[in-house]
Amino acid sequence: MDLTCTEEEDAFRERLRRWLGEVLPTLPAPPAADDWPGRRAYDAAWQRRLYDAGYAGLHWPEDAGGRGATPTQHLIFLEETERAGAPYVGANFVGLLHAGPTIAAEGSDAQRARWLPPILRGDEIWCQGFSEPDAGSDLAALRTTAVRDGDHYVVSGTKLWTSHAEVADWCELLVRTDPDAPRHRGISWLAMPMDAPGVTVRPLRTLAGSAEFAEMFLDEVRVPVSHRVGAENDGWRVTMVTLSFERGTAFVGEVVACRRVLGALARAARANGRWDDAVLRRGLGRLHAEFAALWRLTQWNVSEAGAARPRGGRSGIGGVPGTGGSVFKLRYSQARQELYDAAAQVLGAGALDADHEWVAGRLSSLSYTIAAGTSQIQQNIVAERILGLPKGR
Amino acid sequence: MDLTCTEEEDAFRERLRRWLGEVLPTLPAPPAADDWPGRRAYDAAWQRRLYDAGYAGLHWPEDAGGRGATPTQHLIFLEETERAGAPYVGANFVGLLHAGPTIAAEGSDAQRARWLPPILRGDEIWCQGFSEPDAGSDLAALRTTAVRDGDHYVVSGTKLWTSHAEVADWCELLVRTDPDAPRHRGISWLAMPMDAPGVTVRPLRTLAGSAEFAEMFLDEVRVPVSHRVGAENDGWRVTMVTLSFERGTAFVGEVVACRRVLGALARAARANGRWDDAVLRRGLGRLHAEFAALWRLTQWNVSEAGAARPRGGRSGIGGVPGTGGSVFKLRYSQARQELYDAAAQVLGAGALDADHEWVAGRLSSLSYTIAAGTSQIQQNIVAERILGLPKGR
Amino acid sequence: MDFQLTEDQRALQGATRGLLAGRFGPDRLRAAVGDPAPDRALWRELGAAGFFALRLPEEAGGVGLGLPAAVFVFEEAGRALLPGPLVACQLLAGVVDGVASGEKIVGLCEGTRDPVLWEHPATCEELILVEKGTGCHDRAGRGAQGRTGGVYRSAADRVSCAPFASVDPLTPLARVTDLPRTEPLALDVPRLRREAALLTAAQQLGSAARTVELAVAHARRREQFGAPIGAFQAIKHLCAQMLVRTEIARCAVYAASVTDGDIDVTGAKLLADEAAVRNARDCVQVHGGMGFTWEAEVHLHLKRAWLRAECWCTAGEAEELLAADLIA
Amino acid sequence: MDFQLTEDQRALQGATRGLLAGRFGPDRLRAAVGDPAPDRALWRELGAAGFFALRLPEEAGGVGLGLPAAVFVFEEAGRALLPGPLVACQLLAGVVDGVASGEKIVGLCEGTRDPVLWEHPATCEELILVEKGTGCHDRAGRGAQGRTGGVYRSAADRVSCAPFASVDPLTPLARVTDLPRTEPLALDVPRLRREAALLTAAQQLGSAARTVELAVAHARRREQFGAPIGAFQAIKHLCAQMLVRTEIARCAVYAASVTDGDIDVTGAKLLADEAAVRNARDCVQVHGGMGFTWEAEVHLHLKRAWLRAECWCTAGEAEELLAADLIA
Repeated sequence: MDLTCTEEEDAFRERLRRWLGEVLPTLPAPPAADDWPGRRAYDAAWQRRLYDAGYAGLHWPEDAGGRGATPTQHLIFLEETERAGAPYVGANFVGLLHAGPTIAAEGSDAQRARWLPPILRGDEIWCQGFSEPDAGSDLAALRTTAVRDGDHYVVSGTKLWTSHAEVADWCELLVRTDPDAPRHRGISWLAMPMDAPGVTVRPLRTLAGSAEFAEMFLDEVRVPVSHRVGAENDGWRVTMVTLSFERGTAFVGEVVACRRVLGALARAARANGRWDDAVLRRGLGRLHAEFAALWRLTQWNVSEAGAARPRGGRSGIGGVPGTGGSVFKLRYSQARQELYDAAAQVLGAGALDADHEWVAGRLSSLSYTIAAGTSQIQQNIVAERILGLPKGR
Repeated sequence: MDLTCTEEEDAFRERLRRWLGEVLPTLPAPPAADDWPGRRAYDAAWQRRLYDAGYAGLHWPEDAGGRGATPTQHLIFLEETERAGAPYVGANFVGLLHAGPTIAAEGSDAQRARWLPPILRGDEIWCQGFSEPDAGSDLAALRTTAVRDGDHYVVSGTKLWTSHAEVADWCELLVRTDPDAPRHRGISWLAMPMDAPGVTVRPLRTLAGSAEFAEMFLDEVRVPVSHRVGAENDGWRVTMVTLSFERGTAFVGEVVACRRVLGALARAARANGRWDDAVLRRGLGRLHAEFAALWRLTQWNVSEAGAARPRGGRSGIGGVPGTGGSVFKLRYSQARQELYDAAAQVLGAGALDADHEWVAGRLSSLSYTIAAGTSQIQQNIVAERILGLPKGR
Repeated sequence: MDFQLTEDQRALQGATRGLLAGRFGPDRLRAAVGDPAPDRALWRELGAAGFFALRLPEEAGGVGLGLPAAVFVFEEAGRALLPGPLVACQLLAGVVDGVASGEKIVGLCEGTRDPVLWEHPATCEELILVEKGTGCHDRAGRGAQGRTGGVYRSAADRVSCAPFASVDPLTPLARVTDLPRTEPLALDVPRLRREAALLTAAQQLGSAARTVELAVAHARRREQFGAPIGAFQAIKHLCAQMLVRTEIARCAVYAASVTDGDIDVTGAKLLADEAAVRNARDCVQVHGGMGFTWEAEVHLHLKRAWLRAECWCTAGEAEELLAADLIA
Repeated sequence: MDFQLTEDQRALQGATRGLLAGRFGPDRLRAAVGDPAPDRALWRELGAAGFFALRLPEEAGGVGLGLPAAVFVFEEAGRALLPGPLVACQLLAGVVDGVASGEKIVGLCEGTRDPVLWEHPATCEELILVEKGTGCHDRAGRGAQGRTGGVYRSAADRVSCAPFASVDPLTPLARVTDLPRTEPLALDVPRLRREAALLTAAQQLGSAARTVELAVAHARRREQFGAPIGAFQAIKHLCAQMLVRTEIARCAVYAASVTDGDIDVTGAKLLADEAAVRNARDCVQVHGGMGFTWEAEVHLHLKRAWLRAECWCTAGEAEELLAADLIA
């Protein structure tokens, strides 16, 4: 067990810090929260900066256009960009964390060449078309159909929770290509251009008041068969590769951010006198231990992924994170909700102010035990896949 | 909604208080916790005193030898005896709260005449033979067999969690009389004499260190067919009547006792300085609200039972408590555990003293979410029978 | 003792539910999210139905009922998410002319909070400010001033305030920047606070009960993995605990309406706040992604529950009062 | 950075587990419940295996390993429920002659507790009393006395004490009635406290991990309603949360053993205490009635977890220290 950084890692961190120190002050002011085209442009420009500086696709293998960095370097990158207050991955999220890694792992050479470079450069934005009205936790129940017509699929159905759909160029889409096969066997993974005829997007407003998700209606959309990644009807396996990324290192920056918020809560409580409330104060102390441990768990998972990392080959984007991500997500999603409940205690009646960033944080924290696998589903995963309890009931 | 007592109820309370004030100082010192014959004698003597004073079987119908009191009078009785520090129902528990009511509701005239008076007088002690090693939460899985041989059943099997078995005269026993019937249909209810040949009792020590439960091994015990209450193979329904009593007013005295302990905790915390700990203090405040509400829920359930009370007939021992008892039990069992965890906070390192009554209370509180239907089972009951959620999974 | 609703009480409950269902159904609720100002016509109708005059003596043109009746009505209002300064209008009927009939709408705010928030500032014609009291209610009072002083009445346009973005779409708020002390009102402050807390708790109870219904209905309808999700224990047990919280709070609130005792009301507010907030959260969880949308009713319950929990005795205040009672 | 066990560390863990399984298996555990005095032969064997001399430099006849190694060994001791004053003997090896080799058994107790409790009083030949420190450990110390003073060594028969019925059958206790200050020992008190807290946390971690195993094994074996109870979500989710608590505590404890930082150790103790106590309770619940028997191993974990939670930094102390660090 070694928690110190190697010389190489220190040098990497130093170089990154220097670069962030130079580049961040030169960035324009971020766009308004509901200015989606503005946000796309802003996020894409930041991605281009990262690309030019050699930080795009840091942990992607070199043959996918990445930098082949170690998981620890990737962790350092996420930690330092968050600490420095760099822009979030934002609109590039699906491309960089879902679609890109999936194409890198499962795509043909032509597909990799077509789609990966624009993701890394920030030229093309992706969205995710997985969930459906009747396929949420039970993703394999998806019903969007893709019927073969010559060298095209004709796709019809409804997708839900498609983030950044309005500004995306591409959608990673799960469709049912064999309605007669067992549920998990008749699914395929397609890259669908968002400007194809028949695609209609309707923004979906969340309880937090924002509209970053959308419903997507597909009415006989023609998608070339060459846009299928992986074999026909093999989309479930391809998807599981993608989802396991979502449950991996995606939260590193957030844990760093939560620890910063925690410090700010303590200082705000001191300033407004609520620090004298021992119940609040001790609750913050407990959260301090909680988030410190979550950070250690992140380091543990990253080190484990590093150890398991294959020495080459296509699937090696930092090693596919395992079920340990479920343990992390279960505890983190709850701790995040507790953090923002503590923020409400610090604010008192001020917690009724919708314009306060901590109140917005409190509202959005509610989605953490739901999105990307509810806590109920995560507990099933931990119980069945890690503890070996029997399936069923 | 009326929370005041009627004149009649006030008079009843007054008379009871006067009697308790006279009789309690004359009682001998209670026996040691592990002196089971002594405890039997002590509990039986107390029951005889109640009988002589007209308080035995207060809420039993008059045709069963009871006093036909209203549920409210029964509530007052339980409240006042607990407040006055009267002896607990103790060894008379199964007879007065399970077996007796079952016999009163389901027994023949001869059976009522044979078994009810000795229960009311404290002459005969009953124990319960329901659970088995492989039939706990799933009581209907019980395997103890009863094979008809002339006018006897020959009973073999193993029973578990039989309280007061060593000092009991009778056992209310569930046996399988038809091994080929569906699980719930082949069960019968027998009154088994504990001195019958083939009955072996082995005390079972609990984590609280006490041995009030036992395992009971039955090896070809002959029980007269006339000792069966209810029809052959109808024992499951008969049992459900009994169990619903267990989940009804059985905890009234305990809630009163918990509120007394809560006050004592607060005073002890004031005395030892831990009252200055706001987390502890506010926790006690919260429990104050919790137990006050549990008391109100008890009053609610008792009033409801009173309203539903049939105007005569055999099944009318206070009305059979309904599923509302599950709501009570779920919250009460948890609140009781929180109460004794708070006691441990008040005691600090003193909470490691096994001789302290609050530490004993803490240990025994662990059984409350398990015994008489685990909290998991209770939640299923609430969800399925009250909320109407589908069975299954 | 008979701790069950009388037939009259049950009838009142049913009539109120019927009235609100007819006049403030799902469409009106959806419309209110965009425009939460109370509907004046509905307000007058509620006034005509005796909603605000419930507790006024019949001599004074009221209905002559007690606190329990008000609690049943407020429980229904909480269930229906009816917007408006309900507690203010209930407590000031008979004190401020025109409130009992629903002609006039007034606000009531606690000067002891930080910030001092005013519900429905654009709707209220007057604002009544309660200054006294360190926390919840205190029947003993602190001298004569504690019992009757510290309440001031001001015309709405005399109150200085700053905009405040309310987290609850159904309850616009303003921050009062300068406490107006225009016209003193001789009111029993501890009683005012106690009744405000109880009526707020009654709304929380109604909200808690409604979110159980919403969760159960969704769990029966929504299918995943080939079964209604309500067939899975994880969902079952969430719903069961929601019901337990509701029923515990119900007993506490109903009993406090009968005894009108400080400690009973304090405990009822604590348990009802917890039931409303935690039930709404669990209801979001049971609904999954669908509970996270603006269109779903459930976020309105959560946000209003948060708001009510900050009014008229917060959890921390309640726990301290209850603790103090243990050693009193 | 490589936050994974090295091969040597894994080997140490495996060897310790093997040693304890062989010398303190289920039968010995059962016997220890009746007679919890540490087995002198086993104690010497542990001494010979380097159990106590783990962190002493090789020049001093020790193994020359660091705090992480001690943590791995104590985790295994916690898992096996090994009785005896383990923390005392680990921390006083090299200070009191004969402890490192397992020839001598000493106790260590906190004079700042109320009551002051002494583990295994009949077994210890000496008692070392730590007086300083208001709560947990405090690296800064309070002057020179804070760093090195306030530790006293006494022969066991010089200590006045009263009987105390220990809740943990594996840890006899006595209440020290008169704090003996016979022979001052020059020890770094903040470090002593910090290491005692960390080694106690390591035992809690081992216990937490063991109760997950016990619960899972029971849930796979026990059938009710025609299926192993582990097939029901209610049981599954209890077990899943037990694992989550364990793994969070593991990361905190292991990291604290590497950094040896006050705040890291404090957080690790807090999380490990919680994991051990709550897991043991959930393990009882999963076992149902069978978990409530004296024969089941699980109550021993709960009682020892309660005991350890009261030692060397309680939850309340830890939370205050952690809170203070947030504004430091």
